[in-house]
Amino acid sequence: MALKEVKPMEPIRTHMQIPRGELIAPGHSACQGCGHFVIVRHLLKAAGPNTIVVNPTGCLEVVTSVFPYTSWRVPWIHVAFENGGAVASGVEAAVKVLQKKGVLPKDERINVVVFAGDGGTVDIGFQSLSGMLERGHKVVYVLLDNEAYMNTGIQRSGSTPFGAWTTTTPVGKRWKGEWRVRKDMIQIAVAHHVPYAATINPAYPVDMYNKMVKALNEDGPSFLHAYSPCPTGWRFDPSLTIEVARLAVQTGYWILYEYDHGQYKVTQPVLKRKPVREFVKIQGRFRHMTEDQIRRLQEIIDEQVEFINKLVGKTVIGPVVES
Amino acid sequence: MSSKLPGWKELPEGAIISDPGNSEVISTGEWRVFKPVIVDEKCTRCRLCWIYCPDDAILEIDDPNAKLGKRYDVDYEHCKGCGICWRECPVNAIEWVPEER
Amino acid sequence: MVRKTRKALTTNYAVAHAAKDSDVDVVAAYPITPSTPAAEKLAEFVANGEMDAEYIHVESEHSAASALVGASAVGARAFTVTASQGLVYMAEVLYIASGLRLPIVLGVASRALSAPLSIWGDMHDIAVLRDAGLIIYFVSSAQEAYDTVIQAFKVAEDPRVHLPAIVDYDGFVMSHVTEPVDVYDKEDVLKYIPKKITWKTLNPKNPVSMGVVGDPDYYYEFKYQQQVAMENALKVAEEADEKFGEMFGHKYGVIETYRMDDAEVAMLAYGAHAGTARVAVDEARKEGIKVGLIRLRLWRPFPTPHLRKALENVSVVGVLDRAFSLGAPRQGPVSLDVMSMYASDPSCAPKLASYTIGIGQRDVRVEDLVAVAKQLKEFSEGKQVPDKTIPIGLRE
Amino acid sequence: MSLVEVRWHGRGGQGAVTASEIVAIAAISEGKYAQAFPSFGVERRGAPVEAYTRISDSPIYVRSKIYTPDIMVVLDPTLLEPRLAQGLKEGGTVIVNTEKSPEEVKKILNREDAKVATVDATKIALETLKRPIVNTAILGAFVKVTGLVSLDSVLEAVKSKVPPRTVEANIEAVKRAYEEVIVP
Repeated sequence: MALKEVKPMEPIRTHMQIPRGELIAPGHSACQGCGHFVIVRHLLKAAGPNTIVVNPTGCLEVVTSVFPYTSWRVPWIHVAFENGGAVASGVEAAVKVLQKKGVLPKDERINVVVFAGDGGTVDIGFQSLSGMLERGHKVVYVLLDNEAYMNTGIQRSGSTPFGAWTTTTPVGKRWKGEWRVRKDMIQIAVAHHVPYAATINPAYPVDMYNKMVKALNEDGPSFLHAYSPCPTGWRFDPSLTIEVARLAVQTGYWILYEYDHGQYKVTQPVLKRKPVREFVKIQGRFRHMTEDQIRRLQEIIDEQVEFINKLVGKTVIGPVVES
Repeated sequence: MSSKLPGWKELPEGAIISDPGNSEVISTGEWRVFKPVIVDEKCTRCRLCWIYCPDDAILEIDDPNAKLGKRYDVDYEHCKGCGICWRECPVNAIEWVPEER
Repeated sequence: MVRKTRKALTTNYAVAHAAKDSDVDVVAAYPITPSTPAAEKLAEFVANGEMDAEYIHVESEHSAASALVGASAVGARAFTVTASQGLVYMAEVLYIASGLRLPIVLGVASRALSAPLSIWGDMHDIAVLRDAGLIIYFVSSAQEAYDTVIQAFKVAEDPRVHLPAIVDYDGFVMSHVTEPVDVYDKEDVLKYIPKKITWKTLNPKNPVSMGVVGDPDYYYEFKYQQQVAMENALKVAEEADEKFGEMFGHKYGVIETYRMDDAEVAMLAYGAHAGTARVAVDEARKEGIKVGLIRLRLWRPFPTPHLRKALENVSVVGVLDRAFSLGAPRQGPVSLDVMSMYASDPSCAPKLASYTIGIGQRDVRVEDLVAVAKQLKEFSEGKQVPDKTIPIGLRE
Repeated sequence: MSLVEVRWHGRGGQGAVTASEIVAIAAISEGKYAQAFPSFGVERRGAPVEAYTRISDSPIYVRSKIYTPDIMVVLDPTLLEPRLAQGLKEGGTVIVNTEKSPEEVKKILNREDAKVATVDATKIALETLKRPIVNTAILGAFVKVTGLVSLDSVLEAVKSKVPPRTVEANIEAVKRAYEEVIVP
């Protein structure tokens, strides 16, 4: 039962091996039940203390760094909203050259990790991310996706899903929440010829941890797209954060898969999918949705499932089965 | 209001904080309306409450006298009372009780 | 004395040479006219192994500045070149670089701002950065540009300062002009600016948090610290120049004066056209006009005491600005500074005539500035100085 | 030597800008002060271009374009017209790439006062470089006519500015023009 904890950057078999040491301290002012911290805690454990974190503007940044307090136990920098990729590029380049010149220890691995939100990644930070991925900097870029601009109070982003209410896609006489289909960031990352890209989800900590380990061990940029439920913005009880995250996987809304040097693999097969209705009904942001809208959302998910099944060459995500 | 705060000469250049993780001195326990209470007898040491806590507020304590050599407790200084641990506990070993102050 | 090698270089190339000889660790650059040849030359140095640096081919100027903030935050000596829209695009990040107190150095080949589109030189771009908390040098020759990049690292990295710095040179009129430049050996340059990380850096051995939130209880104090650092920079810049003179034989001062000893009126110029103004002073003197020249070399911090002293015996000063401060009480940015320099004691102020020259690279000829000198004389004899800028070379 | 100002006239692609730089580089290598710069336009192949060189024994401060040159160099005979020589100082020098005689050029320019030297740089370029890039050839004429810089320092400067595989042909072009230029 008492399995030995692993060292940073080594894979684990069960969640019992996750190291105890916390590299992000409590006392931060994130909302109750914030998904970001379940993710960041474990990814930092996987990376270990020899890690520099770049954190563009967003919830994570604001709630961890109000002077004179910081929650970070690793070196951490925030510069602006739209330049996480560029700042990380500079950090990585500087580490490289200073190690070469002997200013920093030559044989000590220093990880560079970006934690950015969906605004800072899929929208305003998109160009800077693209540059970083394309130039091949050895950086792990983690997108903490809570599907809207939560830091400024729930405005839609390019990652807001079909149907979702936000303050800028309100439910009115003409608009009924978001009506477009979100960007596919994994495919965008893959189009940059990165060696490794994967989706992660805090309800699946071992999968999440091991993908981070893989990403860290890549000799080049890697991209992790983390699903991060937001009780405040999605309008659900904070105790349901992990439940919502799990339902996202069980409905096929969030497919856990990876792209590893040209090979796609679904890491969490779902043989019988739950209908998306079950995911929708526990979140206030979808409360207004009509049957037609829910049907449309189900179609979007079905298309995505088909796309992923095609990528992996077999049916690993199965059909919807009503319970 | 700010008479006790340090003046510009005393503050670090560039607002750079050199005391890593010092936010742990901030108590977020008062955010709670309900609080989790771990019932040790029921606890199977599955560790999921510790895994899923966003606030490092589940303490995993080595204790040779405890079942399997360790036990779990709540850091009430930092627990914000989100209830994830209570909701996720597979054996209902966490009670969810109204906060009394 | 140090070893010098004379080369024929444009100012763009001189600036690139200075970065190489300063052993810059990280360059992140994005091409923009007229600074592009400097970015190309830096790439050539790195490609040939003449410069041991990481060259980041960023996808925008915004990312150039951002990458340099990241690099400098780790402790690298960081450098870039840009101009015009590129500098303005960087502006957001440069404010942050200053707030984070990172000693990045930039070469700026000043160019006009759109619209209409102009690839040609003036100083509307640098004027945007005036209040950003960066040290700003104006240089007037390729040699001075080379020397000043090296000096800028000295000042920026000084623990009393820790601010980013810009070495500004006129697009085309300097950036593309081949001139003689003495370059020095890297070893000698590094004796002047040793590689020593004097600022707080991101290092796992001693984790710091950089770029935190400053709420209303704190923000004010940190901004004030930057202001104090700026004030310190004036003295540090003088010291750096002094020491540079001792080592390399070139000394400039934070302002330079020419024939001011017996001057009754003065022109105040900066950048390339200060050279043309100097020739104009000689020409005007031949016609009996007792005019002198003050060349502003350091714009930020503004060398108020030096300028007050230089101007104490003149009755009129004509400030030759290369940008409009649109809608301001005087329409040139340096004119505004000169005006406010006397706000606490207007009794010792000379009359101020604000001129705009070389906008969008309208050529500035010696005779244009001789005419200015003549006009300044008329002002000194009682003619009313207009409130508005006096545009030189503008068609009615 | 007090300040000497040279204005170069050519077409985009002929190398007027490079020629102006080579003269400056040569002068600087001799310990003189010099400036060289193009007319800062958007240069297009075939379009008329100007470039400028200033040489002096003392530091050069003026930064304007050159309006009253001491010397004009015309790299393309089709540019010859009276307007071109406006501003040329009284008794100034004009060096032209042309088959025409100095006298004929003076007439076209309507400047009897000018000292005109001619050289068929196009022919020399075609024979040495096999391409009508006349800038190095005209430099030979420039050295011979003006004596502002030595042939040796110009040849050294040429080596630093032309592609390595064309060095020999370019040097040949300079030397031939140096010999063949018709000096007034």
